[in-house]
Amino acid sequence: MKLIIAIVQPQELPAIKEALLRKKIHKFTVSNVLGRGMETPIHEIYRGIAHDIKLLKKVRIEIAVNDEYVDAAVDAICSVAKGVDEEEGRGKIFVLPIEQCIRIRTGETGPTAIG
Amino acid sequence: MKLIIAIVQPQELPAIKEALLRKKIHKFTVSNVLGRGMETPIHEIYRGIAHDIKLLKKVRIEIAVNDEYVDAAVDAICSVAKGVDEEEGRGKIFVLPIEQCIRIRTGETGPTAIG
Amino acid sequence: MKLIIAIVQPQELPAIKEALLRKKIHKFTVSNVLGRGMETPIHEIYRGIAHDIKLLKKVRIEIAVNDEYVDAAVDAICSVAKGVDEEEGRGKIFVLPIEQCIRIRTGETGPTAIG
Amino acid sequence: MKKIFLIMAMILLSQTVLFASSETAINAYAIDNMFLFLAAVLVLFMQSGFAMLEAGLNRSKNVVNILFKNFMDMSLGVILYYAIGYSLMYGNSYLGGWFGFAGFGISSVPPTPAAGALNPQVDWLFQVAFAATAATIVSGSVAGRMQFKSYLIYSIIITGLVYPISGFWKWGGGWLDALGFYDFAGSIVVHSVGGFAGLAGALVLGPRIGRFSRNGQVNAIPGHNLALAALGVFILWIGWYGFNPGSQLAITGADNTNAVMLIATNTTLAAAAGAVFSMLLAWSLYKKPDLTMALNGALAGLVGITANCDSVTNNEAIIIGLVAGILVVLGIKLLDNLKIDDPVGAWPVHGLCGIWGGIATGIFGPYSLTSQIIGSVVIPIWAFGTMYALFTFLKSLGILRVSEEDELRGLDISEHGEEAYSGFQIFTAE
Amino acid sequence: MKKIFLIMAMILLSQTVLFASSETAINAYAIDNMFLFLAAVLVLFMQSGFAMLEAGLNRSKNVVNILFKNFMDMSLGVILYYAIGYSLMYGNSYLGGWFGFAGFGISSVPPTPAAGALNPQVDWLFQVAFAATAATIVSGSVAGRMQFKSYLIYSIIITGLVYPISGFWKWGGGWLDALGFYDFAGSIVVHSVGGFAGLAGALVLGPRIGRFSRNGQVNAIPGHNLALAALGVFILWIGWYGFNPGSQLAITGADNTNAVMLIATNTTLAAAAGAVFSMLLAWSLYKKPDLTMALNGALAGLVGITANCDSVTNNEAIIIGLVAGILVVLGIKLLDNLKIDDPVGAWPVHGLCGIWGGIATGIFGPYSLTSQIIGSVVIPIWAFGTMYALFTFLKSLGILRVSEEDELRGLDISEHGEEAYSGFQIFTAE
Amino acid sequence: MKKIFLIMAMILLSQTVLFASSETAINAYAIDNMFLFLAAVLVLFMQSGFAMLEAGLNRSKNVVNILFKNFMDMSLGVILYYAIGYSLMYGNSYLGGWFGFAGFGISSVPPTPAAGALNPQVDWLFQVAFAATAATIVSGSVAGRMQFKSYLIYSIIITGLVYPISGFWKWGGGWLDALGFYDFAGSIVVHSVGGFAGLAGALVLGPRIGRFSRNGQVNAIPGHNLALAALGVFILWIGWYGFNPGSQLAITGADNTNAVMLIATNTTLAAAAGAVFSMLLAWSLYKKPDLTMALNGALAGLVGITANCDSVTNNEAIIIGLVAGILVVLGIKLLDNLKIDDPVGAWPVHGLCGIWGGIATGIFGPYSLTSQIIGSVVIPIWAFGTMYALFTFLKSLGILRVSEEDELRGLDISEHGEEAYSGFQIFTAE
Ligand SMILES: Nc1ncnc2c1ncn2[C@@H]1O[C@H](COP(=O)(O)OP(=O)(O)O)[C@@H](O)[C@H]1O
Ligand SMILES: Nc1ncnc2c1ncn2[C@@H]1O[C@H](COP(=O)(O)OP(=O)(O)O)[C@@H](O)[C@H]1O
Ligand SMILES: Nc1ncnc2c1ncn2[C@@H]1O[C@H](COP(=O)(O)OP(=O)(O)O)[C@@H](O)[C@H]1O
Repeated sequence: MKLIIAIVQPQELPAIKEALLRKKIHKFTVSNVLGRGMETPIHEIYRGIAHDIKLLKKVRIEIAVNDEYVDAAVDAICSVAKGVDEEEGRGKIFVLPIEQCIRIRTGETGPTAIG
Repeated sequence: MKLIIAIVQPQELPAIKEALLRKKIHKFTVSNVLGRGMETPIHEIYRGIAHDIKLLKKVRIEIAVNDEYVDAAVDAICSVAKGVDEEEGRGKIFVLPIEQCIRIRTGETGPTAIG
Repeated sequence: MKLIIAIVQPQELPAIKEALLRKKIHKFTVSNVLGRGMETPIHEIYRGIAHDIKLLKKVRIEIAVNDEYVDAAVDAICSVAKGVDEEEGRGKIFVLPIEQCIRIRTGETGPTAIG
Repeated sequence: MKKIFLIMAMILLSQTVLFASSETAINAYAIDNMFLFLAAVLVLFMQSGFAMLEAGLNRSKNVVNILFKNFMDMSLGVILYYAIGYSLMYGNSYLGGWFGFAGFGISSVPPTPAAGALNPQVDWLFQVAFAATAATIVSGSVAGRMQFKSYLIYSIIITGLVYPISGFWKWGGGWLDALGFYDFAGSIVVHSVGGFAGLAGALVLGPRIGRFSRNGQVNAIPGHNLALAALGVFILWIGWYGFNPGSQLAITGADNTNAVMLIATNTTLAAAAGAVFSMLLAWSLYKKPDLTMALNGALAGLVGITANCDSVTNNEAIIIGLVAGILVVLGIKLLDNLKIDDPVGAWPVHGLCGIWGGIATGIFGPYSLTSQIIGSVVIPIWAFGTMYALFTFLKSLGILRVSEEDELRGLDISEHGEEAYSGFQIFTAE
Repeated sequence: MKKIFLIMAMILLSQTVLFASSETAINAYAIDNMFLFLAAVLVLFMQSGFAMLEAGLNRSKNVVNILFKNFMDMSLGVILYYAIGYSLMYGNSYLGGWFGFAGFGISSVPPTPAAGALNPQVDWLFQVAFAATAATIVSGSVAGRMQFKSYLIYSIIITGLVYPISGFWKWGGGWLDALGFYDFAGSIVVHSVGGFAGLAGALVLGPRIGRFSRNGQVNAIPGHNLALAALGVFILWIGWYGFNPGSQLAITGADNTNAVMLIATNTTLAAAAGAVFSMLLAWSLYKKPDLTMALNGALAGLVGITANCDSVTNNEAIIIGLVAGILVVLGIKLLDNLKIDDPVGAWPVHGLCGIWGGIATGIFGPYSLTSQIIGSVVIPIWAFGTMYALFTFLKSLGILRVSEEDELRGLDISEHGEEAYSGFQIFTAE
Repeated sequence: MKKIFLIMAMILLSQTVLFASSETAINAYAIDNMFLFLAAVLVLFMQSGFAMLEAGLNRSKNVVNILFKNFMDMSLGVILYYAIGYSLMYGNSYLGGWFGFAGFGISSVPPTPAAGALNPQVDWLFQVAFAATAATIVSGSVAGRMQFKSYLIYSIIITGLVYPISGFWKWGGGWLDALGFYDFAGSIVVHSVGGFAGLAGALVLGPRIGRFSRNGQVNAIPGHNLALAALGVFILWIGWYGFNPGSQLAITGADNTNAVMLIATNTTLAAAAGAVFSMLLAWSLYKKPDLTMALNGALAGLVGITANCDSVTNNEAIIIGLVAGILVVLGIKLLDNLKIDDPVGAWPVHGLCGIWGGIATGIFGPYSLTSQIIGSVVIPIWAFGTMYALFTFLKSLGILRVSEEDELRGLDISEHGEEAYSGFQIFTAE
């Protein structure tokens, strides 16, 4: 079992959700984060003072999957989240090992509990 | 050392906190997330347009523990978070390996730094 | 590759960012969390009712790095986040293994994709 | 010839004089009606103050519900008070002054223009704003747990029946008026009615989940937006300049003019004293200056001065406000001790300080303390009793309170399928 | 001797009388001008109502932009309507009543003091508030996707040219006035102009990204702050007590006084009926009581009664409001079906119910239905046509709509480099 | 017989005439007092405008604190100005016009009813609203770092002593008045006092942590809620229709009526010009249209026109507003260059443009430029000097500024133990 953590542009979330569903990945958890990468900062002005927002709004998707689904999930995300032009700031995917997974409702554990 | 990530229903957080404390687990980190699982979506209407909110509000609890505490923590969470009726959407627990843990204040590392 | 998860006091974020940049660590992801540790709770009063806020605002920094950068990152964070007086609640750092890393934009994987 | 000329001149002249005189009356008519019209606008503006205050002092998950209730108190109130309420309140007296009636709708026959003569249209407008005020006080007390449709039923009944009937007893010329009871602008007739109806609601509904722990602990459920709450109180304070001065019902004639100005200043002094002293008391009790207490204190002062703003001196106004500011802090404590959950403090502010206003009128003004006590007890009992019965009836039908799940999720989603702050990340847990 | 004494006495006396009479006229002058001044203040207050309503009904990422547009509608509107608009609207008639002009700026020559005589300064103030209202209605329709500088160009043209010209046709004494068309306070002259200009904008701009899916699905883009939206409607309702009653332009003289009071009450009844019945209709259609529908319903009732509030009875006012409340719900549905994206419902409220107000004046009031229909069709066409041309021209210059990226990121960042809710965590995804 | 009849008729007639005449005076009395009462209500409404503006332009962690300060400026201001301030400002002259006094409280003796005669109660109400305005301007300058109890001490001293004393110099008939200095509604007497007191506070307190980096960099600390800030400015603009027109103190008599209307229009034009030109200047300087600059620009225009709105033409009003709009942008820049942290720009708006208003009165109005310059320098120095001393004294007691930790955590938690937006997730870091 793996935990896939993807950090992507917010506006791509709807498309990613669809892509995941198409690959039969129905369960995931989303949170709002601020990311600092290569992307050009947002330039703001407040009362005559310029300031750059370098921590940009991103969305973090966590998907716990069984090993055989890792590639499908990664592909699904990459296919839509990479954008058309190769602009910077499209994001990253990290894959971490999961040792155990428990479905709270039933107490079920292991690979069958993940979906 | 393990990192326990539990995704639960928001209203259960107070009870979970108490259950953890009873098991002498005093330290954890909580964040707000949106989850998509099996649960029935929320049906909203805005100016005559129906729309379903499928990403539902959940709470994500991260607990870093030494190996011998994993079962206690998982049990504590499951006992209260599973709800009375076996409704869907009660959440999941993932257990990940931690390689190193550092207490920032003292620089202490390893199992003793965790608590 | 490792995932460094640091939970720190919010007001220290700017200094931590600078310290990381000095160590040539340019990419990270930040989110707002609530933490429960040893720190004294905030005491609030609302219309005559005292209530303690025990879940205090913290910032969670996720940094994916290649193995050789782990110590640099941990040191950078510890150096600034430990504060002057040894007050409680300075936070923790957890290091987790990453099995795979993918740069969404290019599809690049592995150690070169992380930075 | 000359005499005829003289006499004709005099006739002409006297007609000019009469004309000038009636022109003066016509001007006075314009002034007085304009005054009441503007006062009505200010009182109607209070509706937004209540909406902001009550929304601000509740959780974000119930904001749409509260705003909607306030908005319907105003809208349904207008329709009901037009159809029946106004007539019940200012109709001809029946049953020995316990009941009035005068047909449906509003007369469209204007009076002979004169100082103090009021066009029935504007009189109704002023009165309906008061009825809506009485109704909307309750929405705060029952916030976060009552079904929306039950609230609409309540709102219809209070503006259509309960408020007009007790209003008639005093302002319609009924038995309390005959008894010598005095309530200038409605500490009792308006505010205590709302406050005690709210208390009935809070009692029958029971507290919100989590407000009182099983072990007897009292928990705070903090308001979600104190900027809105403060804005609400600022607006209410401003609206009160319609509520109290407008209740003089005329401004022409030196006595009326002077009365209006005294009333405006007394209203201001009482509000300020209420704010300052409730802040100081709460500060000394709880060691921190608490904004919501000071806000409630200002309202408490305003409610307290409402019955007697025309009959006390400036210094007395300060005393009345000061006492109200202290009472409201104690009243909030009292409800907590009794485990009654009144989310915005409607009873301490409008109920308790309403009674204080009624009694203060007997203490400081030239009115019989006995009559004041009678009126200040009977009307609250009427409001509390009828409303307790209504809420109990709605409860017996099973439509009073939402389910536990709906309450936890928030009324905005469960009752309206609509969130107030779409897009904002809101802590669903603490 | 005696006769001389008598005659002298009479002269003295008659001068006193004349003096008294002219003093009365001077008082009346003060009252009427004060009345219009206060009405103007209330109408100007509506600007904040529009700002709050439109901001509240849009996403948080566009709030600075909307507030700024509303604020500039008021500020630029004042400058433009001062420089040229007022003169075009109330100037001497040319081209057979299709065009007026009277030089630049405002006259500073006060009239002879008398009842109903208006100082040109206050007359302008009242009128400019109307012009700003017409302009600002549009900002809601084009929210979330229009370039700021194009909006400023639009705003200049509507308050400087388009609104004054059609305004002249009726209120300046132009050809529509000659035809017998009646529009008391501007259901057509003000609201339908704004509503149809907004429709033109919404059409030329096209919908916001994501509002209609390629598969034909209609998606909701919920407002980000319904507390602000509700506050906006409460304020607009209050401001309308300047809009409608003020349009009587005088309050002295019993007829004027009575008219103002009737107007105020009719305005109230129509607003309430609109709110209640739009709530009920939306409730029965969509199974949940929807706050934004009720808020729009109140505005719809207010727009509907604006043309005729002086010429209908109380009961008719309720009917007019009720129909408006129903129309607005259907109008919102209609736009969705036609895939037109009007984020705040400016066309259903101001355009559709504006026309309803114009026609209702012919149905219920003593005015020719034919004239009413002509006016209620011609002015909307004028506003729609000129504005459609302008928006198309701006589009051809490539400065009408922001880029897709800027739209997704929000106009606050892309157009102003400034966020409305700095520090708040806002869901960037749903 | 006939003669007797004639004479008796004439006596009767003359009494009727006198009666009509005095009835007219009584009407005028009602009108003028009502006018001032309504103006006072509008000025009091400005308190909520300041509260929303200042809250909106600061971080969310200090909102309760700012709201509370504004609310106490109003509440404590009422008590203090009642007890002592009013008497100091409008008392009998001592020490060659440098000091006034007239006992405690307000007279309750009404004047003989006549046009322009003011009931002391309403006069006080109007004046206290001005005092509270002067006080509350400062709360923005010292936001985010001052201890609450020190602020209350400041607030008591400015409304009780500092403002009344310099107010007496001009409006109480003191030495500046004798010198021919003119300040119609308080560009200097009210606004520059607040603006310079705020500057003193900002200087003695020092900047907020993080506002200026050690390397000399200027950092933005963006306001947390620009919707509230915009609402605040809309409300302030509306409230100014009480501030300026009300300062005519009477509306009956054609001259007064005409003056009020001119004042209202000039006020509007200056506000609009200030908004438009500050937007344009900031746009050209910083390449983006900045809402907060435009909002400040409108206020700058309003402050600039306050001293002279009765004595300039419409076109001059536009010029005064335009210059003010430019000055405010430059003033904000200047403070940044001087490393002075004035979170809401109180000094550029009220201090700098207050002085501009005072001097513009000499340039455009019929007043001696020398006197204007003297007044426009002396009063700001008085306010700055006394307040600098007070803040320094409080600093020496160690109760002026909160601890670094408390400041970082926010005053809401550290000073009040109460958060403004309970439940909202707010970025604690950027
Ligand atoms: N090493 C990393 N550790 C943690 N987060 C990262 C890391 N690299 C990238 N991110 C996250 O991904 C987002 C996009 O990364 P970026 O490097 O700008 O994308 P790209 O690789 O397309 O240029 C960043 O804003 C940050 O949130
Ligand atoms: N595989 C997964 N990966 C990430 N998050 C998950 C996963 N499965 C469940 N979750 C999280 O847990 C929440 C509840 O899951 P759900 O499957 O609905 O519960 P149940 O198993 O009780 O039906 C989801 O909303 C989601 O946030
Ligand atoms: N075992 C843990 N699991 C998860 N989060 C932790 C753990 N220990 C500490 N934290 C996080 O770190 C924060 C600070 O921890 P704390 O123990 O108070 O610091 P210190 O070790 O300096 O006393 C906590 O509020 C919590 O968010």
